Amino acid sequence: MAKAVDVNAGLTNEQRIEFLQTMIRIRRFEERSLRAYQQGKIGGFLHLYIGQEAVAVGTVSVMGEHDHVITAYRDHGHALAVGMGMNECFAELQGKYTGCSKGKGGSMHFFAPDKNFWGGHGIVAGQTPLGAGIAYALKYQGLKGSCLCFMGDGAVNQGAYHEALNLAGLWDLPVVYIIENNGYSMGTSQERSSAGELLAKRAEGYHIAWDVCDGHNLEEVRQKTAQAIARAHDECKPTILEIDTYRYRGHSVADPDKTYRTKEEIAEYQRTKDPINLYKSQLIKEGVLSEEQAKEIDKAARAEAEEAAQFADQSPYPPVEEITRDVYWEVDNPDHKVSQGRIFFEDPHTDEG
Amino acid sequence: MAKAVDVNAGLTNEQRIEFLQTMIRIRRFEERSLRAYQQGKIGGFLHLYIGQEAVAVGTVSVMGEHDHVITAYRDHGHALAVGMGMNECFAELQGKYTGCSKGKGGSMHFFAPDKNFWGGHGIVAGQTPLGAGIAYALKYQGLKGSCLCFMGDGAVNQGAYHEALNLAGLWDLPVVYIIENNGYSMGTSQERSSAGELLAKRAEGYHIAWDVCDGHNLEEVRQKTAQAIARAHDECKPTILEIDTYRYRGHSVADPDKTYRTKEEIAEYQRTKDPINLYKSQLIKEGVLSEEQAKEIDKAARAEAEEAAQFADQSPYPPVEEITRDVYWEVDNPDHKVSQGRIFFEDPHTDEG
Amino acid sequence: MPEITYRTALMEAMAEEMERDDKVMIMGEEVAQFKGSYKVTEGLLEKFGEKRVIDTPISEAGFTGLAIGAAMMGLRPICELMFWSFSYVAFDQMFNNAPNVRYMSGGLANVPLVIRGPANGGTNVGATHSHTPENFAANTPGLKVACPATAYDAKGLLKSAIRDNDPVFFMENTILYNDKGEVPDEEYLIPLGSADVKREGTDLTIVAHGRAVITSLKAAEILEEKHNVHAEVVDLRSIRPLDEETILESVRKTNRVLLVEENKPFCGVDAQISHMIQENAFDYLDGPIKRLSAVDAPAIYSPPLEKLQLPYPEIVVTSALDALK
Amino acid sequence: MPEITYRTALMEAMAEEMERDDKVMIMGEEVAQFKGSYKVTEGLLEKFGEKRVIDTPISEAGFTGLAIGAAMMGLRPICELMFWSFSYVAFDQMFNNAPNVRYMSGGLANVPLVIRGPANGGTNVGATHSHTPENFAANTPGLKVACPATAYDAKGLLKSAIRDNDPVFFMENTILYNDKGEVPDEEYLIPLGSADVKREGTDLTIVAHGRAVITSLKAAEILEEKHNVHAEVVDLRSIRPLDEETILESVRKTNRVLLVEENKPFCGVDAQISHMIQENAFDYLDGPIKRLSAVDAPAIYSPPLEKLQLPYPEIVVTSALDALK
Ligand SMILES: Cc1ncc(C[n+]2csc(CCOP(=O)(O)OP(=O)(O)O)c2C)c(N)n1
Ligand SMILES: Cc1ncc(C[n+]2csc(CCOP(=O)(O)OP(=O)(O)O)c2C)c(N)n1
Ligand SMILES: [Mg+2]
Ligand SMILES: [Mg+2]
Repeated sequence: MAKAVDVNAGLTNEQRIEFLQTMIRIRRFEERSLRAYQQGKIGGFLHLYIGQEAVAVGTVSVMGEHDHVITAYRDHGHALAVGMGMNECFAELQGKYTGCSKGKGGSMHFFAPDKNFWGGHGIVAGQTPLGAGIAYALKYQGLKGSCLCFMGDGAVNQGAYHEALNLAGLWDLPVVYIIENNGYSMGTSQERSSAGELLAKRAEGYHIAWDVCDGHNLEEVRQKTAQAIARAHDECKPTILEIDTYRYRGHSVADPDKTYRTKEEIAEYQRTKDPINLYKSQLIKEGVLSEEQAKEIDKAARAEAEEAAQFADQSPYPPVEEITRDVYWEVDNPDHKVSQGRIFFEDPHTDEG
Repeated sequence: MAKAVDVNAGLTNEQRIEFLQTMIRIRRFEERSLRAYQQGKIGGFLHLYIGQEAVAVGTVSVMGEHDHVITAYRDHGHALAVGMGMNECFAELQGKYTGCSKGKGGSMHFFAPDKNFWGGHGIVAGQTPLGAGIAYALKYQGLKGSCLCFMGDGAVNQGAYHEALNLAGLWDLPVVYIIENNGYSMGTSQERSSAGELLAKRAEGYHIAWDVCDGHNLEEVRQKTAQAIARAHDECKPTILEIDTYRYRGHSVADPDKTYRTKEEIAEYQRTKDPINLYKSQLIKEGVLSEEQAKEIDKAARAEAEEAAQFADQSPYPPVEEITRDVYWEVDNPDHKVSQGRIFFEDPHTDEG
Repeated sequence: MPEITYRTALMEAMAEEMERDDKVMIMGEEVAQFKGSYKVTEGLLEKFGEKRVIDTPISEAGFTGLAIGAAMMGLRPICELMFWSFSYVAFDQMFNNAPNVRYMSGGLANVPLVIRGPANGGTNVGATHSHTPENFAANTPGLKVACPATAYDAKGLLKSAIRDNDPVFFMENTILYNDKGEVPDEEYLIPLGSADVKREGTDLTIVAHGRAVITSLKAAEILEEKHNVHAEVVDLRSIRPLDEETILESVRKTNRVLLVEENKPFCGVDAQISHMIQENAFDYLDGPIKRLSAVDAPAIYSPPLEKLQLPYPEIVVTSALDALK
Repeated sequence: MPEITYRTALMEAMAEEMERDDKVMIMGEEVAQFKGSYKVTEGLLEKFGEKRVIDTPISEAGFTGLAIGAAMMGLRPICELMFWSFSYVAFDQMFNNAPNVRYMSGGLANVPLVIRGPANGGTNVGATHSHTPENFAANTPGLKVACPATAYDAKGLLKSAIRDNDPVFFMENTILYNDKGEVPDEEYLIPLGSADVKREGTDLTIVAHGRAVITSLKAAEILEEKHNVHAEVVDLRSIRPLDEETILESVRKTNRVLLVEENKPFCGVDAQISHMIQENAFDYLDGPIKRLSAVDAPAIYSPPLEKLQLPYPEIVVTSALDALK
């Protein structure tokens, strides 16, 4: 069995404060984005991560140079955790040209390959074979790395995930499937969607190692993720890590969130399990942080989010020609064009004039 | 746990002889069809079941009125076991109008809904959700029945199977997935295609009961299948039953069968594990059958297969109009036509004259 | 006549058919307790109970395949897809098993199945969620496809689809769900395969389906008001079967054609309609058949750009004038 | 020039590109130890080893999706599908992820991927195994599609496809694998998007792709010998990008058109070609564009009937004469 040293033992105060800060930044970013949505500035879906922050921050904080991330549509937390800026993220939400994906992907499709972040993917479990492929490429190139592939509890019942698991188990791929189990897929509780109990335990059918983890506890998330990454690095083997967590908001902002859980259930989680409160209290109790500092962090995060919202507002939309850019590599790189003929088959905008 | 009585205890001699006879009939049918293939009378694929006969005969022999069958493309054994005639089957192989599917389905697509036999399906694991659906319909209608859904060892790595398993486990569907594990999917051994060891054990991830079974032993196949059917009838619950078996011939007749296993391996199975020889010897040893009778049965099976081959030869091909029949129910039932407009978009045969 | 929404019309069609035939049931993600992601199935769980209104896991291949098996056994399932884009994860079940079982069995097994849900872009949900595969379905013999544009058509067509003994792929549009239209109290059916002339005209035939019909009707008004052009708008309603005669009749009258659809252009439904018209009414055409489709790129997220990617009234007008040149 | 088979031409294209770039690797069912179900990859395992020639489980969604992820990271995978029909179980990965990742990331991620294998009917493998989804691929912006008809084209196009930085769907034909043709010893590339006039003529343009090209060439001979009709045969070679100019040039010369393809007619590639021609060469057409496709029904098993379901030389001749009326 792969063993990771205690990754929390040597942490400096600064590091621990930074984890808290990142969680708070994520939450303030999302709260601000919710407002922008309500103001009609964001189209389509907006899936908030509020309540789940310790998962993204904890997992990403133990990544090294050759460790990569891919996730589903609930991707803002991971994006900020890997170091993407609030500006490019907020602008993306509003479909602005300054967005990380030039406004073409929206909330569900943040990307930052330069930060080893391979997106935001909207089709449930559609990213799970891609995650195996990222791990495959690392192994092929002889790199000691891993891919953290995030997914929801509802995603485990898609065929693509099963196929990916078998490939990961069969070929010893350094991929870590992280099931962020927030108890619900839209309005369907885990019991109503998945046979069996522990979702991670399905790993046994593929001879894959697995573990479960309290997702409200940032340092536990770090430790269990580090173990999985060590297994990937040292033994080149996959892991399924099921992390219990909870989302406070509806599935997406449009979800009235009334049919499938009680207000009391949500309140109870907020009161007793909030990952930010828990970690903040711990740091204060351990004397790492003062109440005053905590307030400063929060204030700065709010200001940063507000600034990002302004940035998004003031940014331009992409020019209309962008509709047909980024479809084909060679169209965007005409100097390297290798094919001939017609690539696009209709463009009413060119007819317009 | 569902318990089935010993289904072999009360068997009459006639019944036991009939099982043997059905296995022999299947084998002679297939040997004869191989000849027809070599003579160029059969197109496409021909996947022979030779060596696996005890699985189809054993499982089907314990079916009752509301028990149904669906299987993959290696379907001749199941077809004859459920009571389809050699004539309609042989004619189907040759694409004749007298075939069970009018020559439209071929070897991979035998059908006999009147015998609770829902086909023959060519896409690996494509039938596995359908099998869950048959079971679903039985349950919906309040019938005490089951669906035996057959599949190969290679099929377990398709996404559709995984999704079907979760539905079966979640909704308590009376379906029995029977994995006919003949060790290979085409040229790929189980170890090279499936992570994990016992394929049936993946059932645990879905809280589904499972068992393994020696597929060379007809009466064991009967007993284990009866247990699974009892679980379906009495508890309305699914089972995965992995039956070890072996095919002597290549994957399909066109497979040269040289790259992935040794001649010795095949010979060893034929010598020590042949389901027909084993059962014949047992019946002779137990005084149920004489050598003489066994020879008679074999002779009759050969003659029946030969006759079926003749029948197929002498049967006509479908008329050309059949190409556009059986596509839409209402086209074939013009008195009940409910829609208007054009259904078929081009028919060069009508343009021809 | 009472006015109800497109959404309610669909719900009523299902409720009436479930009332009429207890073999009809509906399954899909969030169709029961959540009342449907777009609330189309609201009220059905209360009326028909858990046995007939079933929430599924996120397993489109699993539950559509299950429905095919159940249909072979005589049930008449309606599957709701949250988006038609998710047919892609169930493609083999839907586009291989559903259309071929009848054929390969020589007519021994049938698949009386409806799969329905929204198929549209225009709601800023991005490239992977905005597919409109009516052309893929229509390319596949064994399948039928309907794309209603109004509440009246939605109800009448869906009732026909549920009674049909073949698999019918029923494609709705989230942008239309709130649109109101007159729907009679009495029962009615609209047969698949009957196009509807939604507006009469003499100068130009505009053929469309789904929301493109509504866009085209708006364009026809502008054409009349601003350009004195009298456009006839033919709503296909179903793509397969296809009412070729109504299209051709209109073309023989107007001699000019614009085809409008929200799908991507290459091999879209309108490519086929174009070929059909020129083959059958070659001598009636005074100029080339023109088409207007979505701009040929993945659906862009950016809201103001996505609006321009899909046909909108003003560009339909421009294209119509072009077709009249 | 040496004559080699279409199969060997494909193998050589892969071998040469694997030699050239160690990021190129191939995965699929039975491609390594079994040498490919149709022996197209014969010899590659021996030459390049297990790391670069990989047998997969029967998990098309899994391994094509894995290849997309690997391609995003800079590998250049070639996936073999045993049949293109099996793209249906991998549809979401192939038709949703592969084409859209570049777009949704605003150009930050690329998918240099080739998926290849046979897409054809005519070998009596039945309805579920005979799909030819080049129209589905061409309908999908972000994808490219090629369908070579000869050994020469197969090699030159596949080499271009492997070097292409976008996903290319490469559709072969089991019936052509044994066909021999001249292929030079020296390296050459055929760019995607360049059609090839395989036979010159003056009376009629026949446009085809894949095996329909071979059928059309045979028909052209009969037309010349028996009917004194000089048909020009244009081989599209790739569907997207499409060489519209070569098609139109031919049509402007002959003024008569027959489009031949082995796919089902409704929304097939030729529906699009038909529209494109009439839109761009309306005044050059002396009669309606005619099409000949597979008879619009699932592929029938019965061998003599399946022959009649697909275009064969005599019926191409009949259709050509019809197009000349
Ligand atoms: C294949 C597919 N089916 C359905 C959907 C619609 N959908 C989006 S998110 C979602 C629920 C997913 O729940 P879960 O996996 O638990 O993730 P969470 O939203 O809780 O993060 C559904 C059904 C989809 N995007 N893709
Ligand atoms: C989705 C899909 N992929 C590939 C194939 C081609 N194929 C047909 S049978 C087969 C092997 C199946 O092996 P197994 O499930 O063990 O069954 P067996 O042939 O041993 O009975 C393959 C790869 C197919 N028919 N469907
Ligand atoms: Mg969840
Ligand atoms: Mg096998």
